[in-house]
Amino acid sequence: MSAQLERRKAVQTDEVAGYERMLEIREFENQINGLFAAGLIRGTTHLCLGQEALDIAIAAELRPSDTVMATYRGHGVALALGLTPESVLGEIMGKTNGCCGGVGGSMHLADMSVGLLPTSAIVGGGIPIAAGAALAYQLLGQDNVGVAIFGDGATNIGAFHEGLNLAAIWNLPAIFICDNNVYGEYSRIDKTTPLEDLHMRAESYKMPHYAVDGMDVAATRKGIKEAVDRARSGGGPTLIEAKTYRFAGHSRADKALYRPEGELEKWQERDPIKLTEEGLVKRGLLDAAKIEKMRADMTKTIEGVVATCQAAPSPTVASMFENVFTS
Amino acid sequence: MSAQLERRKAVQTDEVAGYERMLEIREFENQINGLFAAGLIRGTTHLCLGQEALDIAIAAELRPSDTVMATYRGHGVALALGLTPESVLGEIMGKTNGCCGGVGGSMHLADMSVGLLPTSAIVGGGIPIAAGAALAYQLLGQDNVGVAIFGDGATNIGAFHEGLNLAAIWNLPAIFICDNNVYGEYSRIDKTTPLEDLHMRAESYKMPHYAVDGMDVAATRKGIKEAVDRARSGGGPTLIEAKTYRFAGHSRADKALYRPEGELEKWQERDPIKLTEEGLVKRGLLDAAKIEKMRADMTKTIEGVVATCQAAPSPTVASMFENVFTS
Amino acid sequence: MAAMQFRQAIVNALADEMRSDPTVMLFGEDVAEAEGPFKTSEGLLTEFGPVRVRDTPISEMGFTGAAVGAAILGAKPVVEIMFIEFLGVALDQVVTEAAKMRYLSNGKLSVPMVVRASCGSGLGFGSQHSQTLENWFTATPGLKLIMLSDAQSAYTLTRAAIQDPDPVVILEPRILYAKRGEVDKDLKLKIGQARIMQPGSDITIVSSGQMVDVCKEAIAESGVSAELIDLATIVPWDRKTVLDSVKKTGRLVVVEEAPLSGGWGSEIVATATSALFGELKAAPFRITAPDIPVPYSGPLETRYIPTKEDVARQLKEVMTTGKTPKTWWEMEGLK
Amino acid sequence: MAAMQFRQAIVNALADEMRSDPTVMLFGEDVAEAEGPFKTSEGLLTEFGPVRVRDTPISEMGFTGAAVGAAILGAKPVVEIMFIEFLGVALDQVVTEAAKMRYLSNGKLSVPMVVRASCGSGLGFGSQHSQTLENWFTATPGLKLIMLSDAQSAYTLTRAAIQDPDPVVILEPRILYAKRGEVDKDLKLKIGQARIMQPGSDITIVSSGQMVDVCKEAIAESGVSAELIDLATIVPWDRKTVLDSVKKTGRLVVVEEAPLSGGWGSEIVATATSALFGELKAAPFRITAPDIPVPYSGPLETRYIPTKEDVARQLKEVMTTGKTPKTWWEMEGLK
Ligand SMILES: Cc1ncc(C[n+]2csc(CCOP(=O)(O)OP(=O)(O)O)c2C)c(N)n1
Ligand SMILES: Cc1ncc(C[n+]2csc(CCOP(=O)(O)OP(=O)(O)O)c2C)c(N)n1
Ligand SMILES: [Mg+2]
Ligand SMILES: [Mg+2]
Repeated sequence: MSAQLERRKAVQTDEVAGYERMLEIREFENQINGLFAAGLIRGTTHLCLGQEALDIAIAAELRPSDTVMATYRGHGVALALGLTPESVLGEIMGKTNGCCGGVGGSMHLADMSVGLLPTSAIVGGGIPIAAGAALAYQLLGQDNVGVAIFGDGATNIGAFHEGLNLAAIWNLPAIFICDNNVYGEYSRIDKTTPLEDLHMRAESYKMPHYAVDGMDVAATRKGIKEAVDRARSGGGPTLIEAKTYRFAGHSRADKALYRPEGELEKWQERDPIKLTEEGLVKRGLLDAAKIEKMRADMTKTIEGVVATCQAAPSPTVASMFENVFTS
Repeated sequence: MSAQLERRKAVQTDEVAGYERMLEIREFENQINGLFAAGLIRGTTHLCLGQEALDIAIAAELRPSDTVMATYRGHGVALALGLTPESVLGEIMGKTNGCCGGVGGSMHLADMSVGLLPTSAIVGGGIPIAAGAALAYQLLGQDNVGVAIFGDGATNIGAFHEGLNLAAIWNLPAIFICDNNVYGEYSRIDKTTPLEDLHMRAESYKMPHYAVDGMDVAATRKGIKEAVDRARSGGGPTLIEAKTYRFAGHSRADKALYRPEGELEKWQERDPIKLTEEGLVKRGLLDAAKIEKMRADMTKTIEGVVATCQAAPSPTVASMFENVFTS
Repeated sequence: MAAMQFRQAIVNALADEMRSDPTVMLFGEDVAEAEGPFKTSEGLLTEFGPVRVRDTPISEMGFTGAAVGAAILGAKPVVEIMFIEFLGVALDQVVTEAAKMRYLSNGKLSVPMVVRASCGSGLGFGSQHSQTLENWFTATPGLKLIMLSDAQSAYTLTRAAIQDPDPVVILEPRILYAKRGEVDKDLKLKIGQARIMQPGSDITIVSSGQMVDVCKEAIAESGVSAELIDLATIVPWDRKTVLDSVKKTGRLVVVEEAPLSGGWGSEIVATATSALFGELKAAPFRITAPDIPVPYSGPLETRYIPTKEDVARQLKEVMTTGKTPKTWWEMEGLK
Repeated sequence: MAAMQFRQAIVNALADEMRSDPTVMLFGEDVAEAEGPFKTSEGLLTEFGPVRVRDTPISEMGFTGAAVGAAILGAKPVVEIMFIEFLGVALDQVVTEAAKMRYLSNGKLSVPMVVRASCGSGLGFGSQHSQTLENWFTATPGLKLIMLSDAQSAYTLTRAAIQDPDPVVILEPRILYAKRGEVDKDLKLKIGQARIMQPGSDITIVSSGQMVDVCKEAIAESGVSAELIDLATIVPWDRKTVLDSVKKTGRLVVVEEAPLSGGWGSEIVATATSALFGELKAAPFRITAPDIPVPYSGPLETRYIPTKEDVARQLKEVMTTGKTPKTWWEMEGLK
């Protein structure tokens, strides 16, 4: 079994492994922040700090043969689905060990072996594509599902509307997961959108819809499971709104000074890692010592990954001429 | 006062004139059908037979200084707003006496003196443009309104979603009128759209919305008036769904054989011209003799217009090089 | 060999591919029950059923995007865009998503989708429904672009496009749908291969779409010994066939339906010039439509695209003077 | 004269126009409160208030379309498209609606709107956020297209575009935003007017955007007496300035950031060839990026667009051999 599939299996079968993966994502994103600040990574990046529960829930409830179409804010979901930290960081650093050989970058992570299509840097662009994956499954008689993950801001773009309507009318095995992290870039969602509960927009397509507590792995898993079961059994698509919060700024340079005072702190009280930790401790699956060790190990692991990726070779100039066409 | 403004004033102030205009539209569209069949008009055309009530209601409730962005199915609304039959038919025949000098054609009628922007041949294309007209009014402090007219099928395109959301969040003096004539081309609306009452989609934008009986001039006027009053007084946009029916096929060649048996006949029982006629007779404003004379006169008038337009000159080749840029 | 209408050649290509490959599917507005606004899917719903042949809502972004996803996951979707202009609401999915998917997956996935769209002027559809718009696609590495010109290319290249592992856009000149032509179902014609329609020795004409027939007539009328090439694939175009011909004739004219500015013809002229400068007997040039929207009125639309008379005039002129002929609108002092 | 960053020149142009014309407004994603993702609207919300300076939802089709309507009805809207690729979801409004409105109204209305969009490679934004995409617009009669190259053109042409009665698309090379340059606010530079950046006698270089500075350095490095022209307006382009220069030098090279195929450079080469064939000392040619998506990795992206070293090599080569130089990827046997 490939490293990716093993990593995937872990979060599907073991809650502690799921917790550990959340730590990994957190540590990974923090490292990225530092690497950018140090000028060791170029371009831009969009961190998912605070949204780890959603990523884990998705990875846990889907099969590797299901397809996920995510966005530029994709490090967390890639790691959760099973990509190794090395292949994600390598890609972000533009190295040959990256999941796309370094030609994609932070906004374009992919690994079809665990169902991750190249993430899209176009807001809403992935929504019809996920519906299309579901369409292929319907045509081929496979019981996989096609999943789109997108932000709150993306519910204002035409592709959202068209993708959902199409999935509804064709009864596609698709799941639309709106990661409502309260902001689209620097704009609070209530400034651009007259509706608070974004999942209500599914009413326009007579599609089942609901919100889940996106800070709580179990609650999010439950919501996703319901949709997955419906989709696999021919019941059609679902729109799920995961209520989360973006702990960092929109992208690299953003200090998020536009946030109302106290908002971040309020959400941090429900930090998904803290919540998960508390739950596992309560159930006796973790204790303080284990947690401390896991955290320390993870820091070391990710530091090791950083070192590996820094040492990894850049792609050759010849490689950028490959893979334009199939033939 | 120009001929267009006089014609506009008539439908605004005189119900019998409104009735007469409906007859004009009916007669006009029937003539177009014949001219096409005879090969005297090229290209394509989209008749509004059966939808005359909506066109008249719009013209009656709006001011000439309001802006209307309609579609390729635009003969009726153009005539209702005040364009002369000659300028509309001239355009359809590609003659210099057409409202656009013959370079536009059936799908692109325009006359800003009564508020008609060049109608768009792109489904949904006019929806954000009407919102933009409303935006200009808001900026300039004018109490005009921007109106988009579009079909049932158009509610499935992204521009509908984006245009309505923008109008809602900016509280624009805009009115969105969905002319639900049951079909988008050859597809019954229920085949492409999971929702029956299309106006419910305004819920996604927290926008006021309702349906009106689009076969009934008074009911439609009432619905439009409510929206106009709201828009002019700063209350923001409205989505109105006018329930109508397309008596003819989608376009020139279409015999509409896909319609369920009896559907057309059922709707024809509520032919808007018949309903209006009955109302006016009941109220003593019309009688059988007057009606007969009006119909006969109208047939003659339109026949005269056809003759005029057939005799009108085609544009010179030089004219197609004009008006590409302003300078 | 069988004679059939251009639109029937498309129907045949779709049907033959659907018969031989169960993953091929077709969707678009009114392609199923109504069998296509231009009757290019006649009989397909009946033969292949509603799972493989589907009507869509009016949602070009939605269903073109769905084709991208379906293509990646094992289907071979063909989407019909009724008029090429409608991709203006969905270009993103073709140019920014489909064309880059293979690159962004480091070669791990393919997007075997086909976008078919009617295009072109001549039928009185007005300025929003009469363009060819090749320029929207020509600078998109990862995307192939075909322009059909007759029943034969319709049949052969539609099949080739469906079999192709990469995204392909096919432009179908609307005015040709009813035109009949011979179709040899076994003919080999690949994407990227130009067609020499008529040999000639004195000038190479590169053309495509509905202009190919116009050029044929113009050659007859002019009496010039012109080698007529139907470019067929606009991207990637057949440099070898074109340059070999120009080497032989020493002269090149491109005849295009699109406006002068921004057309693919400039690519041919620029490439041939850079490559064969010393071997040219005259300046390569283009015959195109003027830089104006497509006018509606019959007498204007007829003049809008290059006419056989004007192509013939320019052929004769370049042969006798060696100079680049003026456009008809320059000659008439217009613009 | 004042030195300022390219992005500040844009801020200044917007502010000066908004001061002198109360109908000018600006909207786009995060242009108001956040003062623009690239800080090109710094201070504008504060000075002009929330009616004239607005943040939009993520709805390019919606707000670009709103600009069309607002422009017709008496506003002068400037919309900001954060990355030019995003017009892929809204091209319809620019190309199919705005550009044709004047024609379709028989000259009765104008659409004085401006679409500003950042473009180009060099900053590690990957293949969906690094293109220039001029080709989406170049075959659109009714639309003007500008590519800015420095603070001066940013200031002067942004003002000119806002004052222009027709729709104008302005491409702003993202990599220049922080670059400083002199701005003479009184300089006269019209839309449609090319800029001779450096006189020269032996070869004419036509360039635009971020390639202009690359060409300057390449000229210095090569020692060739090249006349460097910043085309500035891509549509309608300044035929007179370009052709006069080529007449003088007898040689032409176009240096473009876009891939070889489908770029505007072919238009320049084709036009110059057709017009000046007999006066040319060498074949006009293009130096461009290769036909591949923009790669992410630093060392690759750096090679993707023409480098000063490669431009210098090709300048020297054409002067010494008279032949069209090979591309660097041909020389290295790639592709
Ligand atoms: C079509 C399009 N418009 C604009 C952008 C620029 N952009 C990138 S991310 C972003 C905000 C998206 O917000 P949201 O959907 O809430 O997702 P989040 O970033 O919060 O995960 C915007 C506007 C884009 N990438 N694509
Ligand atoms: C973007 C786009 N897609 C498709 C079409 C082709 N088309 C023209 S009219 C039409 C049907 C529209 O139906 P509806 O909105 O109900 O309006 P109606 O024709 O019934 O008035 C279609 C699909 C188009 N013009 N534009
Ligand atoms: Mg968000
Ligand atoms: Mg309809």
